[in-house]
Amino acid sequence: MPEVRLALAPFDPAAELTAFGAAHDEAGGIVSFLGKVRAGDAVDALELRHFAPLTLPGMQALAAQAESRWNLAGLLVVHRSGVMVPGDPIVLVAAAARHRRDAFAATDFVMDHLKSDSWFWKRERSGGEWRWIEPREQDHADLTRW
Amino acid sequence: MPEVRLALAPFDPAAELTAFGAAHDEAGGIVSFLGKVRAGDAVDALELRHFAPLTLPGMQALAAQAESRWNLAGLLVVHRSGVMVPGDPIVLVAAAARHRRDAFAATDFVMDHLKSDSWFWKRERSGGEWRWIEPREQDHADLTRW
Amino acid sequence: MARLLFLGRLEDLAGGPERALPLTAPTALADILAGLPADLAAALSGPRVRLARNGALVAPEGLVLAEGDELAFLPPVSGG
Amino acid sequence: MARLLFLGRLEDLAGGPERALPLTAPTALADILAGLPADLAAALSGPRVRLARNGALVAPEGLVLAEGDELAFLPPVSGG
Repeated sequence: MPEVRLALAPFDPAAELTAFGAAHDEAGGIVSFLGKVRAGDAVDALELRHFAPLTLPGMQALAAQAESRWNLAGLLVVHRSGVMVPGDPIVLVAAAARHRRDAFAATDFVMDHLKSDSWFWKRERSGGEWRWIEPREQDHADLTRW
Repeated sequence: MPEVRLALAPFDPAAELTAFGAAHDEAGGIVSFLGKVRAGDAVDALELRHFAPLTLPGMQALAAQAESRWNLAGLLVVHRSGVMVPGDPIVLVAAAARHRRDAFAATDFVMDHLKSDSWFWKRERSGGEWRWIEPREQDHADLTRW
Repeated sequence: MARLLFLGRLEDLAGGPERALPLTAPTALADILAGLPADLAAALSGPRVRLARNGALVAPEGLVLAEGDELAFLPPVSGG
Repeated sequence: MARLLFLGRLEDLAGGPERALPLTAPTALADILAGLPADLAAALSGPRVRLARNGALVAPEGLVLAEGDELAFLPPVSGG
């Protein structure tokens, strides 16, 4: 069973990964992706909004799809919603597998779909102004890889 | 500059990743691979031997190659040598990048090469007997991906 | 009474995340949109805006809102 | 005196990780191998065994060991 969570408050990626690793010590390899709010840009805050009836169910369906497609010992998906500042974690995906190729592919797949095909809306604040972010063409192109 | 280490004693992957993430907060994404000694197999110990004049320089050259090939904010490679027991970390590779595709590719590339093209010899103990591990065909096939 | 929810940039256009809609009878989506400011109605009708009634995705064709319904307008996502 | 180092499974064949080699003069690799047990010499001459003299990879052809040299025999790796 994948472990999928929508985090409404900051989470600790290192603690998440440690717990995930401990729970899957029969797997030889763990691939993870951690996405954070970038520091050093003009953006001083980022907000993600979700739509409760669809967002978490969509993440769960995506995780189930990854688990059915690759041979995984475990899969973790944690995604923030709410207002974040530079350095804050946004998303953590980790896949444990006996063979590392499965773990790489599943993590990559989940990230591509979270980025372009999950129910989040993003806005950024810079210079005191909030601005909604439109989807990028690259995000859609990424989906055609699968 | 990539950070490349040959660990002669156990290391803490969570602490490594936390420090690496903190050092690269301008990067939006960090991909990592953690390889551990599997639990639940008949194997109760694993030993990696290295050859000091070649092993670390080879890892450094590999990391430099990855940094020249992808656009990375940082690259971490830590590889154990010595006797390990199930659950012990063997290898940790992490790549920080502005674009996650670079981080995925670099991590995958470094792992494929560490597995099949770095100066380590492995033996496993099961039933009280040590047995040297020969290279797997799959490891060599993996290199042709790059 | 029904409720309209506006996600993402549609919230700015609508002047808020939601709007209450007095209903005297089941009302077709087209009639609801006709009662809104023209620029908002146009944005809500965009081909890439998805609809969810009471939390479930629905097609706009033939959609009718009844008392107590909640209709969410979901523009293209930009998550992760 | 020179030293031979045996990595990986070659250590088991050689009965230990290294072997001291008395040298009275610079000696060709072929002559050194001729002085070892035949099965060990055969394994050390395998096409997939690489050589490092004093820590640097070298080709076996024409290789001569001198006083103080260290020659490592490196079978195929199985790392990670």
